[in-house]
Amino acid sequence: MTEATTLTTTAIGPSRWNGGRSPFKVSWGKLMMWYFLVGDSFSFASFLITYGALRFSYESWPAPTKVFSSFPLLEGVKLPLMFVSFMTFTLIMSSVTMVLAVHYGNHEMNRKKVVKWLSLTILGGIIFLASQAWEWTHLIVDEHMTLSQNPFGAPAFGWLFFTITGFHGFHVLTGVIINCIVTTKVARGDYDRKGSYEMVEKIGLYWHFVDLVWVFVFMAFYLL
Amino acid sequence: MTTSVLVILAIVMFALVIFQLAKTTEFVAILRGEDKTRLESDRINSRLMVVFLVAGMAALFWSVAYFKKHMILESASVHGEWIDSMFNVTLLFTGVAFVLTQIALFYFAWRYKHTKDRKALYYPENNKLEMWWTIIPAMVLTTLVVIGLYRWFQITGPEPKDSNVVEITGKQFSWMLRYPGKDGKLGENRFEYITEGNGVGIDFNDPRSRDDFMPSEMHLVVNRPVLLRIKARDVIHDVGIPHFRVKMDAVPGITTRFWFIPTITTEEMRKKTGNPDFTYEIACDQLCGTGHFGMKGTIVVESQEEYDKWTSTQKSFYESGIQGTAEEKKFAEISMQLKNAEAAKANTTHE
Amino acid sequence: MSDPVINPPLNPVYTGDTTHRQDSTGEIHDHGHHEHHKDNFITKYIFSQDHKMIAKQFLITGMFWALVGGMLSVIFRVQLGFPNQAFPILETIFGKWAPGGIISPDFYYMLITMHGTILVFFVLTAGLSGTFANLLIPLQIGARDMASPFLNMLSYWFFFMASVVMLASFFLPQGASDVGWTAYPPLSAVHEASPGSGAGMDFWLIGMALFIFSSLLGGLNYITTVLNLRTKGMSMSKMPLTIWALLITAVLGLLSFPVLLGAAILLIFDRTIGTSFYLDNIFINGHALPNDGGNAILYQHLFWFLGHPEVYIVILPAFGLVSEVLATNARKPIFGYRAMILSLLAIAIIAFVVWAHHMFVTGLNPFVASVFVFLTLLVAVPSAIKVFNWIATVWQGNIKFAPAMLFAIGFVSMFISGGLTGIFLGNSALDIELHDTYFVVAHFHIVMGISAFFGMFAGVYHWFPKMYGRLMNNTLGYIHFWVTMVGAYMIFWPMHYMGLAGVPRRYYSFDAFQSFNMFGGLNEFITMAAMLVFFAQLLFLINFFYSIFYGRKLTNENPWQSNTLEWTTPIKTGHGNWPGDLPTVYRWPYDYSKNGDEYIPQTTPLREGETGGH
Amino acid sequence: MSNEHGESANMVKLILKTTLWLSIITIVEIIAAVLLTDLFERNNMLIVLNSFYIIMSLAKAFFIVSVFMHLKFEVKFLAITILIPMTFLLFAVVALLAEGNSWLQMRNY
Repeated sequence: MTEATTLTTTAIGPSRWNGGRSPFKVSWGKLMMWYFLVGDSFSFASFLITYGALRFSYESWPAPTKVFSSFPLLEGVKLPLMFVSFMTFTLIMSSVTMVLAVHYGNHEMNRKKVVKWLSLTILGGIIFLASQAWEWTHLIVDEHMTLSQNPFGAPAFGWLFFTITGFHGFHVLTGVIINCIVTTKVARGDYDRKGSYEMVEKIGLYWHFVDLVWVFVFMAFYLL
Repeated sequence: MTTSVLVILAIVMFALVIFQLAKTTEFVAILRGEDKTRLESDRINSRLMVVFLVAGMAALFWSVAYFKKHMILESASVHGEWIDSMFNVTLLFTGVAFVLTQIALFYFAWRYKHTKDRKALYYPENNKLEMWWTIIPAMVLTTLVVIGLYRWFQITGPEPKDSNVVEITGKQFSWMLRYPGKDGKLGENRFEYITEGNGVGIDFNDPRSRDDFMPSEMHLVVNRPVLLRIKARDVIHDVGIPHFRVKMDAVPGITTRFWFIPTITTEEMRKKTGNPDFTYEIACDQLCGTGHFGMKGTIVVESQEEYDKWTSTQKSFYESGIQGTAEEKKFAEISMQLKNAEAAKANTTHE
Repeated sequence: MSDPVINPPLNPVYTGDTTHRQDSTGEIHDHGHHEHHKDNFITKYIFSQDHKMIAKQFLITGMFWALVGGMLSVIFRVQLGFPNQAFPILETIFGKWAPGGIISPDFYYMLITMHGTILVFFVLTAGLSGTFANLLIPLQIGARDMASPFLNMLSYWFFFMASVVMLASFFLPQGASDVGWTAYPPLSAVHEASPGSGAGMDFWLIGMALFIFSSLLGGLNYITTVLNLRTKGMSMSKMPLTIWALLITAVLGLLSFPVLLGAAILLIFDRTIGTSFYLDNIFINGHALPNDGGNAILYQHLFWFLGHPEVYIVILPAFGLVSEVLATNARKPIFGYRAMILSLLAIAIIAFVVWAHHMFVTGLNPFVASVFVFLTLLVAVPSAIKVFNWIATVWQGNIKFAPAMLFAIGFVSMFISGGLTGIFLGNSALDIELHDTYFVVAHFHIVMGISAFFGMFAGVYHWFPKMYGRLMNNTLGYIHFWVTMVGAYMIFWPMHYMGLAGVPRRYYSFDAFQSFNMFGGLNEFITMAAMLVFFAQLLFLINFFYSIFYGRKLTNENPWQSNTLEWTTPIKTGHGNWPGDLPTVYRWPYDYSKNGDEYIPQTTPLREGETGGH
Repeated sequence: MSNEHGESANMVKLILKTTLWLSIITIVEIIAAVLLTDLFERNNMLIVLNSFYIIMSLAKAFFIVSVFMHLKFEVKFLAITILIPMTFLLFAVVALLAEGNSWLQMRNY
């Protein structure tokens, strides 16, 4: 831990900032991102808790294997949970590509590699969003599960599903947009000039958080 | 209009006068020397602290004595007595804490005002002391929690077996009552059956519902437990009966409950209070719209004989309000629709 | 969000700590943002990124709202004090809302709703912690500014937008929201349930959402600043209690506001797109709604999961400010510094597990309720510790009665009075009697309304010299205090009596009920007292604004002879706070009357044989 | 932060290992959901299966947070400040589920 004292001895210019030390050895930006995610997890939690409470107030609940049994282009074939498995893997993989981007940014400051992995992450995000769009359309148009009615059983299932996956999808969408911006900046060499790829790490945290939330959304709607 | 302007002008003038006075004191202070002025205002303020304490305590006790007759509501139910005794116990503890801490605070403020010749005591910590004033409140509170929860579970526990049942449904902005009738059983009701004529959605297909009656006034038998089944059909309401210490929200979609045993008849209460018009009142205690403050119901507590006499004069709601009217047709239609819908649903789920 | 790192090798630990680039310029004049070229009017006063200016913006917006909120209460108190009495001027001002000079019920409910919303959120949350967190956090921990001045500015402007939306809602044809500040559905969810449930409620929800963003941005900034930007030597155990309180407040906000946002989003969906989270079996205005399968109590859970921590968000900053003011003016260290911090933490933790005590009679499961009773009464223990410690701080002190000190003492008195009645309400069986009566009104107005206001006043009087380099008029301060203190007790103390008699809150008139209509005289008295107190606040406003421009100039940078770091900055504090190096901290902030010195600033190095703490 | 090549390679290895675990858990979960739900439901043992899902999801969350989000490598106290608030959620979940259950008992009409 480099104490600030070493800085004060250099006296002039930049060393004017002679503060103490960060207890967590992280920059404020990363810390802020972490705490933002803590806060955001509470908003997701409020939705998932809503889901739990309402579900417990029903005698019966639609079986996920019945609701989610279709696959694009394979009409009439019952493939329970197969499509959502695909979605889940897309998201996990995009998380992996993101963590690799962060890794090559932090450890090697390797612009090309970072751009490559970030682009793959964006691709994963887009595939996920497209899949979700298909799933929603299918449920609404073909299965007639809407906000007010649900042929599979408890009406609450429908609106809870659309609200919570919608809120998650919104997070994915913002993540994709932010990723695009950061990727351009990486490609332009902004962070090389800055000498730090921390921005990639910060958006990485956000992206992983979106993945993390999906674990619980997935569990709530597709497994339990 | 003009008077209002005058009043406002007067207030503004008054504020200006105070303000000028204050500015003047500031100049005087500078002339006289700030330290001297500060010592003087310290003295005044520290004295005012004690004055406030003494006058405040006096006002407190006087006002309690003055309002005693208004604020102590005779409890007219069994659990009301429990609540009242709990209140007194809590008041004892908190009252002692209140008086001691307020006296200490204002007394110290007066006693330790700034003087030049004295230094404050450097006294940052005393673990033993702090431990004690953690433990003592904790013990007092544990006592209160134990008493409180014991009573809470009694009050919210299952109702006695011989309870009368009354259904009370809140709507904007009145209460609807339903009594079980001769068979002693309330008929089913269902949300889909609600119409203007059938306000609580009674299911007349259920034979138990045929003798249910819906009076405009609640009648209760003294010393006989009664269970309120509480419903709401539009927004949240709250059944509040201050004399019985009853309060429970009426929430659309669910049925809440509250049981209690009235112990004083309306007649006795009239004698006790010396008010010949005394009536038990039901108030809505949860904001339910702009008519909230007028959502009143009335209760009569009477002996078993009087109650029996009253019930015998009540006509069943079905016979008096539904049978043979357009309402009955409407009900039949809804019944039919529901049956069809259910059948259709059963078919689709079978697929 | 993240700006370029300048000279990272010189700043090895804090890669990213770049907002402090102003410190890296070497030229440290009044304004630090060398990239922002010169401060013009707009960057200095409007879109300022200087935490001190943002604090002033929060304070003045907060004061505006306090004035509006207070005025609303005076207007509806007129109806309660003088029911059915015509005041033609009301019709002149409010037109259709007060036909014949009598306030209409619609208007009355709109007034109480907006009074609650404004005072709880806009004044006591934004105005109190917004002001003092912004002002004091960088100054007292020895930082140049907040971690992210830009987000900090954004936080204010979100608040400003929320204010605009909320204010605009008053001018809607159907009026602002009138469903109570808690906005319980179905009343708030069903458009036809009440006049204000329509557009007024939409504005309310949008306003609240903007406000939540503001709080979150602010809170994130406060937390990271306190954790990451403390000056050398300013360890957590040397922070003033104000900073502790503000930090914990920010944490509470960060964790609870998102839940309110969740609740609000679900409510918006219920209102607009036909979901039924909070709606089930509703038959209104002669027709049934299609909504099915939700539960109205759910909203209450989500709301109070925020709502209860919100109470502490309101009161904790006041705890901090008062602790600081008491110690400074009693010339005595705060008693039990560590116990004060621990009790703050305990209160914060308990805050998250007691929310359902607002719902004992809402059909809450009795067993669940009993858990909440236990946890609720636990709060009383740390609160009691705090009170005893404050009293012990005054004991054997050498008290200077600056206006701030008067308000601090008033705060302790109010907090005792209001806190003790909480013990009644937290006990579920007793709550059956007292729930939703004037007893509750008295309780929360004293314990979080008046107390928090007193904390705020103490803060304003104490730190006014820091903000404007001038002093406020003491005499006016004294008058302000005594009138407010006496008046506030006169308003709220008698409400306990009404509550005991079962008089429900939120009643436009008590005419219909013979059980409640015997308090006419008392209501009149309360209304008069409320007006008196309101006018006393005008005195404060006059004092405040007059003193900004014409108050006596400060001659000494440390007018209260205080130990904390903000008083080591020059009287006219520029952006960047300290003209030279940041100060180094050697000791805790409460070395008053130690070893013969009246006060020892935190920047004084330890002497032989002294330890840094206490 | 070290730029050593070996450490970097180790990190990549750890990332891939974590990915593998996440995939395996997900596959197992889906297989269980598709094949075992009926069996467990018939025997009224659904709670076992559900507990399994919850534990597995928590395990996945642990992997994501500790490795992907790098929390394992941060100062421990940072991790603590992030995890402590989550315990409030735990309490809220228990309370609200109990409430949901009691609404079921109270649903009318």
